[in-house]
Amino acid sequence: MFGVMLVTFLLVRMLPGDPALLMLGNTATPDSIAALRERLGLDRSIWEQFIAYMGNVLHGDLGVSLFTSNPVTVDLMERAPATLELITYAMILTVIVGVTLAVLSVVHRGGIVDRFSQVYGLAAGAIPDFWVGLLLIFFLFYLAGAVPAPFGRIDAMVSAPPGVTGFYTIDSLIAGDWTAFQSSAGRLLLPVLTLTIVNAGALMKMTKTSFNDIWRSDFIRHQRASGLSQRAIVRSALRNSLPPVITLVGFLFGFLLGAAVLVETIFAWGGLGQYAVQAVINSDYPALQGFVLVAAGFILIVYLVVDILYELADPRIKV
Amino acid sequence: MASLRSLLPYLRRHPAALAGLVLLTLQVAAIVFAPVLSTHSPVEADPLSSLQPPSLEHWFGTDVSGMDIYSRIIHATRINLLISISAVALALALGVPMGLLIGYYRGIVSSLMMRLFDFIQSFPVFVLGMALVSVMGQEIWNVAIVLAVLFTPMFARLIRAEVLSLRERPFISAARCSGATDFSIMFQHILPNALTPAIVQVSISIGMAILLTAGLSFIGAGVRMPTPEWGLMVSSGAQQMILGVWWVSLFPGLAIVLSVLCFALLGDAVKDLSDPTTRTRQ
Amino acid sequence: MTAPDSHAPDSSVLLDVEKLRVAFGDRTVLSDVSFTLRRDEVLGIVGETGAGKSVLARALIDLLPEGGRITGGDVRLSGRSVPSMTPREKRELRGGRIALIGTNAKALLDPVEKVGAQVARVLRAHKGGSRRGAWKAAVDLFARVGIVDPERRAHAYPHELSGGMAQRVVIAMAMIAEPQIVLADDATLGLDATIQVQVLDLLVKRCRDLGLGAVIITHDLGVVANYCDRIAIMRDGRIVELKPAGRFLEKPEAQYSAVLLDAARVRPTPMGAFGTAASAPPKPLLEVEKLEKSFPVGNGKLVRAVDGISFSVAAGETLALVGESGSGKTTAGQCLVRLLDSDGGRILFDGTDTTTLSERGFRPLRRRIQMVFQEPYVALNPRWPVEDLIAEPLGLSPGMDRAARARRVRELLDMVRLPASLAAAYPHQLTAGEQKRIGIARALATGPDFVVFDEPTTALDIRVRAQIIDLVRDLQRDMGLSALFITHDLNSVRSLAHYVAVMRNGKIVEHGETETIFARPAEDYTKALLAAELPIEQSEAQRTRALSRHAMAQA
Amino acid sequence: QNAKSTLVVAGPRTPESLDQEYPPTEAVHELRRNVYERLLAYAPKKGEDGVTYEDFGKIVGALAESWEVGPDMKSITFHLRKGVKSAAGNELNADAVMWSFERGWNLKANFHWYMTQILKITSFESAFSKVDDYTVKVSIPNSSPLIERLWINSDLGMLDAVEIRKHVTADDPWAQRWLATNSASFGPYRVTKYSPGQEIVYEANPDYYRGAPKLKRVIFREMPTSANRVAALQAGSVDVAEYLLPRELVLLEKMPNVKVNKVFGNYIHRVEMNNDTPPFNDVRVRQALNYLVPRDDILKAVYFNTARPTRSPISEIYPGFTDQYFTYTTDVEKAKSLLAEAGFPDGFKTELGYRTGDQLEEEMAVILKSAFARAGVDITLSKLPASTLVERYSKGTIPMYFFRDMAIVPDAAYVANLWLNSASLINYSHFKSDEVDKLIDQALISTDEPKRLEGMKRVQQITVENAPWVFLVNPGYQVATRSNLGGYSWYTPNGNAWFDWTKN
Ligand SMILES: Nc1ncnc2c1ncn2[C@@H]1O[C@H](COP(=O)(O)OP(=O)(O)OP(=O)(O)O)[C@@H](O)[C@H]1O
Ligand SMILES: Nc1ncnc2c1ncn2[C@@H]1O[C@H](COP(=O)(O)OP(=O)(O)OP(=O)(O)O)[C@@H](O)[C@H]1O
Ligand SMILES: [Mg+2]
Ligand SMILES: [Mg+2]
Repeated sequence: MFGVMLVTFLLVRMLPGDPALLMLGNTATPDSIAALRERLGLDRSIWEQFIAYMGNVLHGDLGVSLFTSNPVTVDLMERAPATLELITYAMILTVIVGVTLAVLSVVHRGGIVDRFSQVYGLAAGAIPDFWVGLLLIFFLFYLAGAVPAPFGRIDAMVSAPPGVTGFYTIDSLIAGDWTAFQSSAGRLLLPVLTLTIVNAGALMKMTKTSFNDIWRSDFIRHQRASGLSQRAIVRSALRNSLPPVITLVGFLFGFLLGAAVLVETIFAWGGLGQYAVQAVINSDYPALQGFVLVAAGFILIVYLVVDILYELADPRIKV
Repeated sequence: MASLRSLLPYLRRHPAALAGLVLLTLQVAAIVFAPVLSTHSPVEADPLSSLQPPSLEHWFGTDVSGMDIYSRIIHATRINLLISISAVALALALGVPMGLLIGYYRGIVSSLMMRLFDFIQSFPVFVLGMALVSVMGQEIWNVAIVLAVLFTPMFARLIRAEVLSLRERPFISAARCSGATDFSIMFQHILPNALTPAIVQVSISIGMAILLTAGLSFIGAGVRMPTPEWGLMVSSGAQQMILGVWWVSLFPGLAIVLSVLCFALLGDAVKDLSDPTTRTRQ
Repeated sequence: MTAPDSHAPDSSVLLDVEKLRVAFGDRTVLSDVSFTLRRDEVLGIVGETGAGKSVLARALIDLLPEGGRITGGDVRLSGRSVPSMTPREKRELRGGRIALIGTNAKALLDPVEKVGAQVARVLRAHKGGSRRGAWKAAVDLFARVGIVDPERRAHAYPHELSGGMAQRVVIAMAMIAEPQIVLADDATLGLDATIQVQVLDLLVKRCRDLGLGAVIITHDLGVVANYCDRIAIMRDGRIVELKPAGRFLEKPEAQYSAVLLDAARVRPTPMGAFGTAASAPPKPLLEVEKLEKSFPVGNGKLVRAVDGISFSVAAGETLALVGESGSGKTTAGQCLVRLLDSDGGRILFDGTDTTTLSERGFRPLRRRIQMVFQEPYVALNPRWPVEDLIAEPLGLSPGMDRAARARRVRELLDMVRLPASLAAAYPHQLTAGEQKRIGIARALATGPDFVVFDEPTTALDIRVRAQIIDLVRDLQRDMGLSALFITHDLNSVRSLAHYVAVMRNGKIVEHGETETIFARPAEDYTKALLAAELPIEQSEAQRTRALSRHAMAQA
Repeated sequence: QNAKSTLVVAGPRTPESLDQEYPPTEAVHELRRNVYERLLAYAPKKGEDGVTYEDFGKIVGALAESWEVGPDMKSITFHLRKGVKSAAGNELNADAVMWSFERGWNLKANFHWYMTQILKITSFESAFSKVDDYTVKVSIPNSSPLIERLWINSDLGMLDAVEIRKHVTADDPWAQRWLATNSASFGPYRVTKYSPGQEIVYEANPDYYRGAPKLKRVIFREMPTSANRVAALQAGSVDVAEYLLPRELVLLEKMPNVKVNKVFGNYIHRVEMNNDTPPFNDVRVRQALNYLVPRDDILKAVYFNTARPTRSPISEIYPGFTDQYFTYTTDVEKAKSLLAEAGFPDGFKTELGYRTGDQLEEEMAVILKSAFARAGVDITLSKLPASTLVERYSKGTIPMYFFRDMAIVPDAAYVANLWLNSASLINYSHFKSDEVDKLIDQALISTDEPKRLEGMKRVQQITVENAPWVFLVNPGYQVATRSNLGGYSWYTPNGNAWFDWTKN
């Protein structure tokens, strides 16, 4: 984690653009620039800046965003639920779609699902997510008018439900606010669909590979020769392909966090991804540092959870 | 690798591989004959004919600056493939020797390198790419270098994993017994065997590179206007999409899809061809 | 067919196979296979790799691998045609009335499920009943198939079991639904001889006790001779001969059968007949003293793979190292050629202690000490053509030009009796026997003084095995090689080794001249090892049984 | 009821800070217009288009009920309105005003800049004094024609000192931390919720001195992409969409339930050249580029006639503006011969910077690239994050860049001083003409209005001839609303004043 901090700090610090100048804009005077630089600590040596930064991070202080003037921690906390809600639903849908297609296409090899999955598997990996998002907007919003306006997490006229989990859908249910629930669920539809369409293909392909290996393995054949029912065999094969699928899902989570950057931008989601893009565009060092740290931390946690689940799913790993 | 003669019947049996080859040919043609194939200048703005829908004059319509989308797509093939292929080539050139060395010699340096790779890879690729490109400046070569930096760990890890498993294989012991030196074990025995998965990965990576380049350009961290580049073109129509102007983003997006698809198909074919067990079973 | 009872539709016939044909695509792999199986009968099917044995077994339960179809003939179970059953009936048939036991039991078990549950699952699939009841039945059966501490073992996962134990679980799985017929397809392949005997004894005994019909498919004529009532010899998808075991062993009819039987019976020409006389003990070429090697296994523990062994081999002599799987034979051999660094003891080769040499210092000696690896295919770089593979060790003898090398490669091919045309082939284009020969040619390329042969004959077909033994014996004689001969196969030891050392758990438990040991084994372990070797003769019990059955059938 | 009195606004950006001393940005200008109240104001005047404008010729009191300008325009005395209450309920008095001055002076930002650069004040003590509880006097060293008008500037609002002082701490004597995210003034609204990057909510100040605002609550949502703002307006999920692209406005004008308010304001959008560095140190090169610009195409294809061509460095609506010296047409031949004279018969290569996310600049950049190419001038387009662009042009390391700005004081000399005086910090194009400098300096202290205007005419002539910029367009200001909104008004900082608006 120290490494993560050092590298992000250096990397982000190399971004071009003097934030002090930008903040002051056209009416800047040398005096005010100097004052602001001093306030932001930009006048000290890079090592001093880093050490100060380290100390702050350890206290949970990621600095103050140059743009929102808010502590980065606050900004990130505010935006994290948006991103988490998005990628959690995308994740769930992706896994359901991906695994179901994979299993169906392996079990009914050569069937319609199998053929569809082959085409889809190839295509899905080739489609840029931002393009899918745009097409969905065009078809479902512009042409069909089937979905609410594709930006933001909730209709501007509807007020957000009181925060409990930070997930609007869940919070609005907790609050019993049906309008808010409908609005936020409707808004989730397109971005979640975008992420699912793009990522379910890859998940399906990889699940298919591992499920296929298992499906053709000796012990499955033996189970068939022992007269077990198809259902029992599928269940057993699925249980065996769980460990690789868990690993994949872990990767996917990390990947979705990256994909969220583009998708959030398109759908004006106001989550971490969009925050990161704005941070880059505005040379907002602390914000970008904060984001990168949080992203890395998040992924580390996901991997940790994956390892634990993996162990639970595969008795061979236990020591 | 397959000789040419065995390639033809293979293609006949595998329409997907054939499709990949056709797409590749189309792209090569677009690269070589771009000036002949295009109907307009790819960078000439014609403000008065902006956002025209597809017509006989402008096959794929025009974008917001009145540039001909069809001609831009054709010319963009050069840029996109140039970036992607050189990025992957660079990554391959760096990653393969690295992977070979850290797989073969295990020590502190190797495990440090692995930590570094873990580290690079633990970031969302896209975010890292975005940050790196903005650090280095929006030049075509910088995009390629950044992509190479992102892909190098992938190749190095892939090769390392192969090396780790290969070095335990009996034929390596047998070679050592036959007096092979470390050098010849590494380069004559291990490398050729480890390369196959890397070559398959090359194809996939080119596809990934195309997608990443496009994504970077899409958020404005890639190449600069008015360079004909697919992602940039999609992005220039992104705003219009919600207002019903579909052609500006649709066509370059399709170009991306077809191009990535092409490399995916070729990758599958290469995997197929280089695996002796699947080949003999045909 | 020669069997007198082949046509009669009598009630004791469980399985009736008639002119069965199976094809993969347009390639026919089984043609006109016919036989019957009666209650309380054990039928052995023998044939070389690719003869169609496994396809036959699977055709019997109509569960062919993808792409395979029954193109003619019929399989009738108690008069009902199997291929025309409904899917549901087939499911009930499989495991319920005909159980199949395959090779490599560990791979047949679901790796993430407790073995007890797996067996119980099969019972419930056929007989229904409660989970708890099925579990109890499984545990009971575990006890009866010789699993000690069945309750605890039932809770184990497959990877926690040894190969033999796993094979017993699979047998229990096959037996639990009380089928009428058991098919065992190479069920004991890869198990140690001692274990193989235990497993087969158990399997056949249970079949006999319950009066089941059994089909034992194997490569090993010893197995059929000792366990089967009738023998079918298969070749290229046909049954070339089918008759009671005793009659077959006495007088095979088909020419192929005779060749097979001959090859399997390669009786050792005692070494004394051609080897250097063991009279005046010559100066040892290789001396091993208290050699030790351990491997760390997880949580800080050590496996003492080689635990202080000592032996010596004189010039022109061959020492055989025998012992069950995991006893440390390969490890010992690899220490000699410095593929592994030993942890203790000394290895004196021609007076030099190789354990103290650096890798670089040892390199000149490599020319003189070579090794032939256990598995032929994986020991060859799949991307190198044969000529490069054979030429590689020639790099150890400096100063050879291209032409000289090419000449030497041809010589070597000739020496291992391979056609020169194979020089350009790649390993995967060769048969296992050819691959083994390439391995031998590589080892001999530099004209070494000492060669470690690691299991040169295991995993080979009967005829190929005989050929390799012949080849090695000729080479020993012609070149005056000293060799360490590592093997499971006691038959070949007698043909090839002057001395035998018996290893167990990393230690040498018995050491002596080959004939002496075979004739008068001193240690119990050696005795057990020798007893597990199945002679290709019908045992006394088998013979009487066969006679009585024959009488019954006549009656 | 609720819907009638609540306004939902979609804009590209929430204000970066609520502090009066934060540098003025577009979002900040709007915030200040609604939250901070000034001492003086221009009288409102109804335009022919129904929009309320400022009458630059008539100043009225705001927080100051009346005022006197001293002889020679060297001092001004403000008599504060009595009974004015801040949003927090504190009363306006001389102490509040003095504290506002003191804070501004000490923080050395906006206030300080106006006082020192425009009014040339050098010492706080000698300039600002409290006369009595409701009277404050400002004295300046030299006479200034701006001494009255300056106080209308929206950067010079008066703070609710009582409220702000509650949040003063030892290390933050001016409560900068608190004021960055809170508001405290005498304006029509106060901020009740501030989530930068997401939204800001204004709540009416019932005690506002001009009466309680009709719209009780204004919710401003950040939607960075303009197309999204369009769609939101169309779908009725917002009432107002700010800063839309002209193309989108054309589309919206055709829609029922939506209307577009358009004014021609004070914005100038231009490409500045670094006049110091070759090839732009040659006036002929600068002129040549001006001859290459296809202004009509840009107006039609980019601005859809919501803009007018720039024909002077002074805003077209400000007193003193003249376009009589402007002669540049689209004339490639003329440009080529000028370039040839300057020694670039085959053109040259250079770089043009524009801001990330600015669609209009990107479109114009692409058009300019093609247009300049006609005379062999090859420009590389650099899309740069705003901060980088600012950094590069302020350091003079980029040869050409887009620049869009407005001067909020409607005075030609003030505008010229800002952009054309060689001493000005924001004269990034490094334009230098001794005559211009002299005329500006005179005009800044002269009180002879006709002479000032005469001088400014000359300034415009010299500037147009010297072409320090590539003159492009004056884009105007537009805001699209649902059609049930009325009362639109326009002020020089361009931000919308919600107080004036009505909703039916
Ligand atoms: N899935 C399959 N597809 C195509 N051909 C097959 C398949 N399985 C078996 N065969 C062919 O059928 C023939 C018989 O194979 P089978 O596995 O029955 O041999 P076997 O006698 O069991 O050999 P072994 O002793 O090696 O197990 C072989 O020629 C093999 O190539
Ligand atoms: N690289 C290794 N790491 C850990 N344990 C090892 C390793 N190689 C061998 N062993 C262990 O050392 C013991 C001896 O192995 P070895 O391969 O020498 O047996 P073997 O007698 O050759 O058996 P087989 O007849 O099966 O070839 C076994 O318990 C094995 O598990
Ligand atoms: Mg078989
Ligand atoms: Mg071994």
